[in-house]
Amino acid sequence: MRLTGALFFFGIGLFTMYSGYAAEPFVPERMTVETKIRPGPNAFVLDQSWNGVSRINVLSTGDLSTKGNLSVGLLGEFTLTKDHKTAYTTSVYPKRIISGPTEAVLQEFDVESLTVKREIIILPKMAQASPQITMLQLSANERYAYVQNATPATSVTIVDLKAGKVLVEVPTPGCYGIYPALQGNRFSSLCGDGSLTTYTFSEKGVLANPIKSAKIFDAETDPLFMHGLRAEKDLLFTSFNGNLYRVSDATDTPHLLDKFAYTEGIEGGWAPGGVGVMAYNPAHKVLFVSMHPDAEEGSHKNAGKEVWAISLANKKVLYRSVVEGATSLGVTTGDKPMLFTVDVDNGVLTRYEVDPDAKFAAKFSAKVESMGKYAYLVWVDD
Amino acid sequence: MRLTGALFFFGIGLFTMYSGYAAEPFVPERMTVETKIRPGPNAFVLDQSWNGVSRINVLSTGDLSTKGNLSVGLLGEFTLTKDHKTAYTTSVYPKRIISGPTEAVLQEFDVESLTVKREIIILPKMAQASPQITMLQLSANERYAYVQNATPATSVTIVDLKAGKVLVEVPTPGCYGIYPALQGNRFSSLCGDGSLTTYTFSEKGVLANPIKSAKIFDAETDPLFMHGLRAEKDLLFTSFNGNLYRVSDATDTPHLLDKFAYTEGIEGGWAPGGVGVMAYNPAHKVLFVSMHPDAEEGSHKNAGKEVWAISLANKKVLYRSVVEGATSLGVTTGDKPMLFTVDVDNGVLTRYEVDPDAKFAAKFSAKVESMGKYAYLVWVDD
Amino acid sequence: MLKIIEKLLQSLDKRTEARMRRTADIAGRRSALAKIGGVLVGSALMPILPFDRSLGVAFAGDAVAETSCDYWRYCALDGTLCNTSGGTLTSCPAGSEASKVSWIGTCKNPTDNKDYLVSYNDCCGKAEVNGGTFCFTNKAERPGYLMGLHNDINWCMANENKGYHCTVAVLVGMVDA
Amino acid sequence: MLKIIEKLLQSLDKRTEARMRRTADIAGRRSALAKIGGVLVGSALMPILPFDRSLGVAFAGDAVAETSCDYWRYCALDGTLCNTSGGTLTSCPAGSEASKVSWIGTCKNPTDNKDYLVSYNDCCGKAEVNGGTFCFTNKAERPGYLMGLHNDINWCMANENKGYHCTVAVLVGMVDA
Repeated sequence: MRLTGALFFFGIGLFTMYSGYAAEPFVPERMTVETKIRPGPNAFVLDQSWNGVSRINVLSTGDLSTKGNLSVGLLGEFTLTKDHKTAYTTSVYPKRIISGPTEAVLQEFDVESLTVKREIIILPKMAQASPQITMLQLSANERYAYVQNATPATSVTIVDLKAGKVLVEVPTPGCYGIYPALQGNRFSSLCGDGSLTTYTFSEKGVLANPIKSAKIFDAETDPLFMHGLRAEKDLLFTSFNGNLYRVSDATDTPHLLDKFAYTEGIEGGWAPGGVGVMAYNPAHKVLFVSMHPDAEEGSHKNAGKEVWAISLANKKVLYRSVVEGATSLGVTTGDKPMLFTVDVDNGVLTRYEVDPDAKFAAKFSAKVESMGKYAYLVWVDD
Repeated sequence: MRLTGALFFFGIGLFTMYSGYAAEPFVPERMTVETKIRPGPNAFVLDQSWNGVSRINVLSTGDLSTKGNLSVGLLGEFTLTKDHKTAYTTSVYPKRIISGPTEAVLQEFDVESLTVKREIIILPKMAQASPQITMLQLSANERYAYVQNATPATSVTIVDLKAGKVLVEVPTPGCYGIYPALQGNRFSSLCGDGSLTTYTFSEKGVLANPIKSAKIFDAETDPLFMHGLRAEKDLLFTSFNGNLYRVSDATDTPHLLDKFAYTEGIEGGWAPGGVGVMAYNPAHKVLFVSMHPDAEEGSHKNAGKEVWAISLANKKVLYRSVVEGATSLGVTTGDKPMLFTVDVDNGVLTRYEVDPDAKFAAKFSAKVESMGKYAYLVWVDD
Repeated sequence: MLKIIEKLLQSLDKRTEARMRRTADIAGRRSALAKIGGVLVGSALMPILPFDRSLGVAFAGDAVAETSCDYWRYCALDGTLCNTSGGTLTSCPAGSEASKVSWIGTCKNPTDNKDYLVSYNDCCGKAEVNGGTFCFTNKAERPGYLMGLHNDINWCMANENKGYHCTVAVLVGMVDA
Repeated sequence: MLKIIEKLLQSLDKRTEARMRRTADIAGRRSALAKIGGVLVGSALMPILPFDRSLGVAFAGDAVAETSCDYWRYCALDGTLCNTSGGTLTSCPAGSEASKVSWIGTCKNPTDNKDYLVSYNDCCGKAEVNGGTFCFTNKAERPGYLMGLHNDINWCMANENKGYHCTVAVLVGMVDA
């Protein structure tokens, strides 16, 4: 055999070669690197690892094809800016991965290019928690990132994204989870005494006195899931038992606005379960909840067998759609909602088309497997 | 409910409490940490990761129960001292796991306690290679560790274990794999030109001129697997085609002693395949080889469907045992050999009893699953 | 029952809050916890309590194996069993270390039909073994606002070496009905 | 065919050996490789060669999908396909970087029945995506003593960011029978 390409190994600048076959010129190909992900809306699936890289896989909501990933450290948490153009992660990089001193890092990513824009070292006491949207949040104006800590005593690190450094640590004893206010340098947290407590800070990092609500829920008899959502100006929480709490954090003292049992009168012992148990579509003011039957003490993390569409306007369950298994939900915000579920038990991301004219029934439309061993949460673009 | 144990929360020194139930005293249990692994011979299974912790799982060869693990960095390689009391690993700890500067570390472990005794930082050019026994070896007197490098140009880092630091880097251009000599500060490496080249160094790190053998094999037509073994004073290699090479490295210039085709006259196109394709039992001078049928160019990593027992004395295949899938082999050295296989495709470790009175037939006796996604190699105690 | 634990945790939180204002140092936190003592501080128990496996023996007639997730002590255990990782029901595998803090379950022993407080301590500083038994039960588990009942977090968090290896289930109290 | 590559690699090795004695620095090695030029130095090609996908188009009639491990170019590819990871047959996914070095396969194109040299470059600096297609083919693959034909190694080894993301298959030469 004679190697036509031999010149190629040594000849720089002489890259067009002719083969003996016909008159077709051989043009060596050139390796490139994509500068942007393919256009179109994305789904972000967080696959968290405790002994290696945590991944945020970025997929097309259109055909569920993979566009790439963000690769971060252990115990990765994730959030997006409102325009979904910038992503933030927190994760830890211990010296010997599973031993040695821990470096906790907030990373800022450009979503379109999937590149790291910068790193900010944060307090190593960052909560080493399973994925929860309430572990990492942004302030109303997106100038600050809020990072949940646990040692196990709880606090929140406020990171000044403009200055690129930690501003202050806010003690939040007995409270957990971060719910940013819609305005100002302020967030609330859910507390074991059944209150919501609001924390305010100045640009200089001076902390105001925390303001605790009256008791809103009972942590023993009707515990709330951490996965609280914003619905218009209010915060929505669901309890393990299927009570929906609507809370206002707009005034100084947070307070309960409304509470109703959406499982009432429905047979089968249904209750919400999973991690990201709710998703909210503001266009229709419809809440989707991941529900499992035969609920009992301890079943609150069971994957959903149905997704219930609940009207916040009339406080009724509109439709119960059967799903294959849903640990967490995500839904687009517009007029024709697409619902997404992830199931951590089998690593499947599933898409459903929601029909507003059919009482918000969710019909299976596509799925993709192998989203990871710990694919806990999903965020979706419109 | 009244909490009898309440005292326990606050009372230090008052830990014996009585329940209302009968007269049986409640004695709180105490958490402890095992100081030693359970006694008895071990199997060491290396599960290598490229984006997190590599593990060496330590199991009882008796019942295949787990005794614990060694957890190291990415691209982990492993070796044992002759007495199997001390283990060494090499692995890398990049700053951001999958990005940033690489720190390559040799770690020394006490096998009985599964604890790290020390770390030695080595050259970051350590080969980022799939598991191979030839990537990390010890010198004859176990004073030095030899670490394979690749940038991709190849070299070997010699680590002085007495001094606890790197002694010298030995360029080994065109050669790969480390085969320590039985005596002296010396090792050989397999070269693409078909030779074995021997490298000698002094305690001070002065390198002698390498000594290259005559051509022993043809890398194009009869390539050798890296997985060379020591058989008495000689080195054994098998080619992809099933030729067994017996090489001497005892004198200054390594040389071929013998070569024979163990597949000759056997139907079915059998050839060796996998990673740790051979294991040797010195008590009987019997070699075990992982074999697959219908071999063709490119099938050399196929898992074995049979393990062949080959007598080195009369150069005959004694027995062909059917196995479930064998990427790598390990065998005890004594009179009644136990054979172990790992199959990287399904993460299974399997044990076979070998009967010397039945031509070294290997009979399945136990297996354990879930040894990892990349369980490549197995080492066994006697 | 939960209320009592809740109050204890609040008390703990208040004390640690006060301390936190003086120092953010982990060692400081550790000694604060040690002074309060008790369930959340596994290692603090070790020098005090004699090793005693009598309860294990007493329940040996139990039909469910200690390596099964259905074993009664594991009613709120999210993790890999240490007794399938080289350790035992109450001991960490060799080469790992006991977590300094833990979460608590309340599980009913089918033998005497009584509720026991179970301290789920993680063993730390190594990755999980391959092939260990992973359990995921959540009886009386609560979100992190009741941190001492929460299991969606790495309880190796207060150790220097935070790698999660496996979880033990240690009986530390008894609930008198 | 293998002999030719072997000789080229030996030549390469001799030159780098000489260089290594002067410096063990990676940047030094990289420029040594760049001077020799060619297949092992993927990134060196990038500023020189215009992007051209005509071969891809010419073979569009090919029955086997480019996302299948059976696609002809993948005859010696041990890795995850970049075109199932956000990239294409010849491009790395956004946010990753091209490996500076690569291994070579020789694969027969069923359309013209000719052998092509395929440079398998890794894309680096990220972990693999979940759900990418993993291929494991080894035609004319050889152990590391013929390093340029070896695929049991991380070809991100010469990059600063060595995390393995995925592998592309770039046609860089043609073998004249």
